[in-house]
Amino acid sequence: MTSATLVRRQSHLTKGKLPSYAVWLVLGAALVFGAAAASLVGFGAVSWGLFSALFFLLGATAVTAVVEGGRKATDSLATYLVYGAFLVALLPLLSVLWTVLERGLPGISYDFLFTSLNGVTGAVDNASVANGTPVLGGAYHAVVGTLQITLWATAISVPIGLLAAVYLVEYGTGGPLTRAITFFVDVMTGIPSIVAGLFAAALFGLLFGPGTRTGFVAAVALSVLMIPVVVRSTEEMLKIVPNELREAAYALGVRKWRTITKVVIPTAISGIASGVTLAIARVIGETAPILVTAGFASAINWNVFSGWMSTLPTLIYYQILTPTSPTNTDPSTQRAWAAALLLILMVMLLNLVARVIARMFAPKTSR
Amino acid sequence: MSTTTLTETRGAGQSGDKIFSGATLAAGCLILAVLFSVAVFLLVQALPVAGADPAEITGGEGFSTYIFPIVIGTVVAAAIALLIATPLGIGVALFISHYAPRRLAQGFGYVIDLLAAIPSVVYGAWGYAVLAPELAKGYAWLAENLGWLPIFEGPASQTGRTMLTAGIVLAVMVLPIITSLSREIFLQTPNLHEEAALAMGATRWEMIRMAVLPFARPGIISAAMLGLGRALGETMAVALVLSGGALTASLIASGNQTIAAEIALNFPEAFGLRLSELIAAGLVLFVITLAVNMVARWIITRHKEFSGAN
Amino acid sequence: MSKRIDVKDLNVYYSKFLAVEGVNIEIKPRSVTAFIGPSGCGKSTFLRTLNRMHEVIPGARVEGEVLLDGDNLYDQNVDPVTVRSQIGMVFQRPNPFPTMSIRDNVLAGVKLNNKRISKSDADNLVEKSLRGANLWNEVKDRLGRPGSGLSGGQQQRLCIARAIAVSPEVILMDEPCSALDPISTLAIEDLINELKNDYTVVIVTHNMQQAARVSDKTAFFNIAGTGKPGKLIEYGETATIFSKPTVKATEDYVSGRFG
Amino acid sequence: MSKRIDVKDLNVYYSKFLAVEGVNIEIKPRSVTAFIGPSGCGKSTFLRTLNRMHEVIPGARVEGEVLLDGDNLYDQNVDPVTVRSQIGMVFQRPNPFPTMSIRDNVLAGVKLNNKRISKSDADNLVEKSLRGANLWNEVKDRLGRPGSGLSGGQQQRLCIARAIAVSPEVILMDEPCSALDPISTLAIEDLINELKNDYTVVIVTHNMQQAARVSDKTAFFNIAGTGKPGKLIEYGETATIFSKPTVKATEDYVSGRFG
Amino acid sequence: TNAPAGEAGPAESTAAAVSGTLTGAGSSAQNAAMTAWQSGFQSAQSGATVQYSPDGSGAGRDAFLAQGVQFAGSDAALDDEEYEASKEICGPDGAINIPAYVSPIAVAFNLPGIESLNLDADTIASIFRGEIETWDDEAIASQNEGVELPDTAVTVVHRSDESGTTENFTEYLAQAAPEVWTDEASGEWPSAIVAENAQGTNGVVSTTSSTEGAVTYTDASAVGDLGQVHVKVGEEYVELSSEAAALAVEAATPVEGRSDVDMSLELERDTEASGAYPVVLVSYHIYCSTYEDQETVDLVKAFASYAVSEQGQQDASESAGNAPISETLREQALTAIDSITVAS
Ligand SMILES: Nc1ncnc2c1ncn2[C@@H]1O[C@H](COP(=O)(O)OP(=O)(O)OP(=O)(O)O)[C@@H](O)[C@H]1O
Ligand SMILES: Nc1ncnc2c1ncn2[C@@H]1O[C@H](COP(=O)(O)OP(=O)(O)OP(=O)(O)O)[C@@H](O)[C@H]1O
Ligand SMILES: [Mg+2]
Ligand SMILES: [Mg+2]
Ligand SMILES: O=P([O-])([O-])[O-]
Repeated sequence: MTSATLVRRQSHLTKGKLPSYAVWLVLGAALVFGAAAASLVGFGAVSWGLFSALFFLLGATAVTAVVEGGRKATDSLATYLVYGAFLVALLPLLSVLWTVLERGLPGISYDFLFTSLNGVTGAVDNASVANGTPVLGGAYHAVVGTLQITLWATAISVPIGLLAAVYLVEYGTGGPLTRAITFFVDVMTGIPSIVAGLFAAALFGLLFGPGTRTGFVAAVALSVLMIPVVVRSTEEMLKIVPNELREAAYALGVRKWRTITKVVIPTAISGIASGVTLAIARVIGETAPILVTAGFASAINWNVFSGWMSTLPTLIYYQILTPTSPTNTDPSTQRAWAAALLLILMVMLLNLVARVIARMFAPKTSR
Repeated sequence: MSTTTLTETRGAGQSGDKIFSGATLAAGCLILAVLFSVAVFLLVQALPVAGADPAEITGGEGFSTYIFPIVIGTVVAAAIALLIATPLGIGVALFISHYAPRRLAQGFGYVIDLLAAIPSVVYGAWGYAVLAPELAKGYAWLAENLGWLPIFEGPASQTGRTMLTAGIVLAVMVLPIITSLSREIFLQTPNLHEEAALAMGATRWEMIRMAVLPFARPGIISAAMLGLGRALGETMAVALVLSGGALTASLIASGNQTIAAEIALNFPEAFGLRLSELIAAGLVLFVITLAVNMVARWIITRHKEFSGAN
Repeated sequence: MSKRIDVKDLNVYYSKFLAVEGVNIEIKPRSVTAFIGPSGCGKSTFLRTLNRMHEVIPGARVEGEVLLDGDNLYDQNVDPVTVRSQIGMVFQRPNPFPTMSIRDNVLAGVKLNNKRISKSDADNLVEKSLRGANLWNEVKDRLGRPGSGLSGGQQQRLCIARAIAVSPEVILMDEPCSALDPISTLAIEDLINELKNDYTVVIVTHNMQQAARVSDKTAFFNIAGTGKPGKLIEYGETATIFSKPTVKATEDYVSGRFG
Repeated sequence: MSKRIDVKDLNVYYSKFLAVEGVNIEIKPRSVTAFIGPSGCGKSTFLRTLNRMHEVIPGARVEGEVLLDGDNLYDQNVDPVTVRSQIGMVFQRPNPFPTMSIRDNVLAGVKLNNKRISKSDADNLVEKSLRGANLWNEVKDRLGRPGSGLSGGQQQRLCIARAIAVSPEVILMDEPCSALDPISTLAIEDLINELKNDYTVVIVTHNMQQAARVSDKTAFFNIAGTGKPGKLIEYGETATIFSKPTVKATEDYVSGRFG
Repeated sequence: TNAPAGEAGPAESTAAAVSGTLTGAGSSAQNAAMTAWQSGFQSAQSGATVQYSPDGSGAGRDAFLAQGVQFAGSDAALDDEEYEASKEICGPDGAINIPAYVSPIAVAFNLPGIESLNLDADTIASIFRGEIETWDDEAIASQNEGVELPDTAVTVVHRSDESGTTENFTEYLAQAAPEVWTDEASGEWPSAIVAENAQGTNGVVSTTSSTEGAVTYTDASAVGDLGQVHVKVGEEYVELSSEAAALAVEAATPVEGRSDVDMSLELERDTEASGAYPVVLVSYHIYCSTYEDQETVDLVKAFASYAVSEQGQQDASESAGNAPISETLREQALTAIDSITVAS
């Protein structure tokens, strides 16, 4: 593209560089050709997008390869792919969020947030459909249950997971015990959630008599699911803390446990927080293990150690699968989506809190 | 200082260390104990299957005939999920750590983390109600034009609720796990090494290949394994999305089933031998997870010297 | 092969903090230029702006021009990658890639442009570069081992070998001999003398004797006080700077050591 | 306050590789000892064994004895933490804590050990240590900023300040002035001279003049060839080592620089 | 051993105030009805709470036999083995099965413009086996003269989860169309028959509603706007209704070998009784014949008799859309409930 019309002396540094508008030209061409190709197979937004993206990738890479050489072409291809990956990842997110918002928003009301489902029967739903009155009954009991159970599960698994990860990274010497723990944590990642639930139910059945179902049993079941996520993500984050820092602390005569708690963990805290948030997000949305461990309640219960509890996912699950009124499923569906929206908001909030906490401890580096 | 010998102070300051390392050890052992009891629980509950008359097992031809198709289904679903989610997740993580404008990167990270905030029931419902019908159109096209490939063999499912759809839903669920862990590790890549690469005239991508990815390799594998665990063990989403059935090669026709979904779908009505079968299926899932993870660990340790941890 | 550098009115900022102010300097091709000055006066900072490496640090930015054979590095259309592949750099803190073997560390830059380098060419290049950095004898038996298991000085020499393996037109070295023993230091100084035949070399050093020995021209940077920007105080023939500098501060600094 | 160190027949291994062999040395209290020798000969490795820091490196181990005032550091019952709190160390590569501010970095030894210290005492300690390391003026206005935003030399001085803040009985310094300008170097040398009044100081240096200027005794290490272990060749009064060493290799090495 | 409560009539036991928590688990089909019973019972008995976890019939029976819950809801009565096991926990008379929830199963389809079709058992079986591929098939057309049948492909939709609905439906097919439906009755759809499927009643209904040409079987209450099949019984085509379902239940015979009061039923799916609709699901409440203490006995009796009472059945029906049980059944049920006593 060293066109002869340039008046200014061409810089050696910019020689053989594509002008910045070139990308837009290729994009335009890709959209046009994409439309053409899409119309061959049946024009639709999806096929148009796919073809355009494909043509753009090929075109832009080829043009870069010709003008700027193979390395730059690889680089720009990687750049497009990375940006593309992000856009592709946004698609399902937007779609899910849209679905949940669209269907859940109408169900969110003061009543929904602050009443339980106690006493709401199919007849109530039938009446509200027949008379066109607002849907009665809410998710308050499930919110309470979700918070309690998740809180307890977190309180159990985060210390255990964190300490175990510390053991693996800082104390483990590669001996049989270390390997056994690593091995079992790996296996734990693949336990189907229902199995974890059955296990916790059986365990508490043995200890406290059959049919012991409380929020705490559910919390234990969820812990079985959470711990491996916490251990593994923490382990990875601890491993990449530079040894330099440990050495610096040791050389000051700092005890190992203080080095770990005051230097190593703070350095890795943002990653650890991410891992913990992930783990919480994973279990807060669990359904199956809750049912077999915490039972199913429609009334508010603040006590995790006795009585049945519901969580938002179980509420959603049952409102969808066995609607309160089989003949008029709309109120149940509406509650389910509203509960889903609520749950997502809760996890978002939690994520935000975790980030704030992480930021408070995080390295004060410029990055 | 008043100490006269090195050993005198030993007892005094060391209790903190002892307690802490004891606590970490205890945590590790507790995990072992829990896992051990889970394993015992599964074994005991699954035991009746071992002695049962093959004709009594679902399908009537013994446990291995019963379990084989759903093992394949499980592996295929998880493989689809990982094949999609791993490259995509690494891409997204790189975008957040190295490509997006710094100001926005945090926000983008948060946005992607939202994917993790969505409960699996909702993914199931979404996959069932929104994604599957959308994909069904594409499946028809695939069956028509690429039908000679066994995996795209027709007739395509009308509802779109197939293995491929389930795999895609799982991929979406696994994505935030891979992204968030990889991102954190990418961000921790030592500046020194990134600078070393850039100073040699590496392009951004070359710098990533030279400094970031090798550094993050063990972490990425771990992230993928965590994702895999989720994909293998996910119950509700698959149960809702997949219109399961007998084993078929085609990913766009209805059929196939995963272990976790099989358990979830049949557990409520199961009792006696059927319950043992389902638990035994859970045990098999254990073994699969184990095998995959062992391979992953092996890959990580093989390169331990070059891990860059020191 | 070698290029000249002209810096015009360069200011460097870390976010709002002005770290280096108003530098004007002309560096001839095929010459060795030494930057000297007290710690924290902005030598590393300034050096980094010569191949746009400061851009890696969040918040760092420049005002002014740096011309490489008349082409401004900071022109809108200039790709920093092009700049850096022509202007190599050795850092103050040795940074070999821990994930690569010693051999791969040396070849890292070469492989970027020449993926299909033959094994024998590669072997030759590895040997030549490591010999140049006076490291060959120490590592020739363990080229396949990770670069991170080396002593501090060995790592530093490995980084020098890596930088010269790609034969850039300009080589920037930030205290290349700080962790080296006298023998290795001498070897590196010989290397610099040799490099000068083909390349433009800029080094930062705290060692006055070294500056006096290897450089053709010397630039003295100083800082008026904490929070103040670093400035180029004096720039001239090395002989002049060390024997009869025009500025009082320079004299104080260079004699402070010898006195 | 200060203690003597006796090393008897010390071998250091990295896994199977014997890095340092058969070292016998006696270091007097209230003295400065300099270790010199070519790069890679095992100075850092040996230095680390004096406060058991090598144990942090996987595979590293020792044979032999190191006595601190007659007590063997490697005795079964000895807690490495006790050792290290009495024997401080400054590393070859500066390693400030990125999670901490400059002030907290200096106080790290105190705070991480959870010792209670009043704010004013802490302020005094910070100022005293930073002044000792000749860094106070440069950072006094930004004590709350992260330690990683400092220049290379500043980081090195920060690490020195951190090490002296805990007033250990013995201070080991691995090339403490490698990244420092002459002025800071002088300041550190002054500091070492001052420390000597109360503490035992061991430094590794590549700078012969520095060794000559600050140390009472000098130990010369050498390595016979690649893959061979490093050995202590000669140990004696600094004046002797630099003027009339008994071993040829020592003479070659120290004169190679001055010649 | 005869506690005074033994003499108390049903009327008294509902009126007398009881207290405590009654825990049950089991059939999800009963969930909607159970919600109504819980709320109805609790409003009459403010001191009592009933909690019910719709884990599924199998899980419910398991929990009941493991003494994890005091009663189970189940889409099938205890089988012989389970009945034997129940003697361990309930005393020599074992457990009592009481049919408390009766709901017809609709065969529903999605063909725009067609509200009902007449089909005999063989044709229904052929459709669900995938042997009839289009709706204008001769077998269908011959029974529905005058109906404009489209050539839409038949898409069979079945339950993907194991379910009482599937069990009752396949039992009907196996008994009423033994030549065509060669599989055994089972809660799981025969794996050899490949078809679309979905989880839960709601799942099959919504899949069917969104797929033209789809056909499914579902609890009648959920059938919504879908077209319904009139099933051939004897010589006539019977439309689904509560009364028709009740007739079919009344025609059932009791299961052998249980205690005298037990009400486990053997439904006659191939009945020719006029007006009976044999595709029906009967779901039971399973109680122990004896409980540890008087308080529990009172509570169980109060709840059990409320559930089968006219009021209870009406409450349930209003919420769940099921068919109230017949007067005959109610009387038997109340007698059975009345026999529950404290363990000696
Ligand atoms: N990343 C950064 N962010 C903010 N300020 C910085 C950063 N790096 C360096 N500085 C500051 O900029 C000034 C110049 O630093 P520079 O590293 O250029 O010094 P130098 O001359 O190389 O010193 P030395 O000889 O110690 O390496 C110093 O005051 C330093 O504290
Ligand atoms: N972690 C390690 N693993 C294996 N070998 C090592 C390790 N660290 C150092 N070595 C080797 O041990 C020998 C001594 O290294 P050491 O760091 O003690 O040298 P040094 O005398 O301090 O050199 P320099 O002056 O360059 O810092 C060298 O050959 C080095 O390659
Ligand atoms: Mg510097
Ligand atoms: Mg060293
Ligand atoms: O009510 P179901 O047993 O069919 O789920």
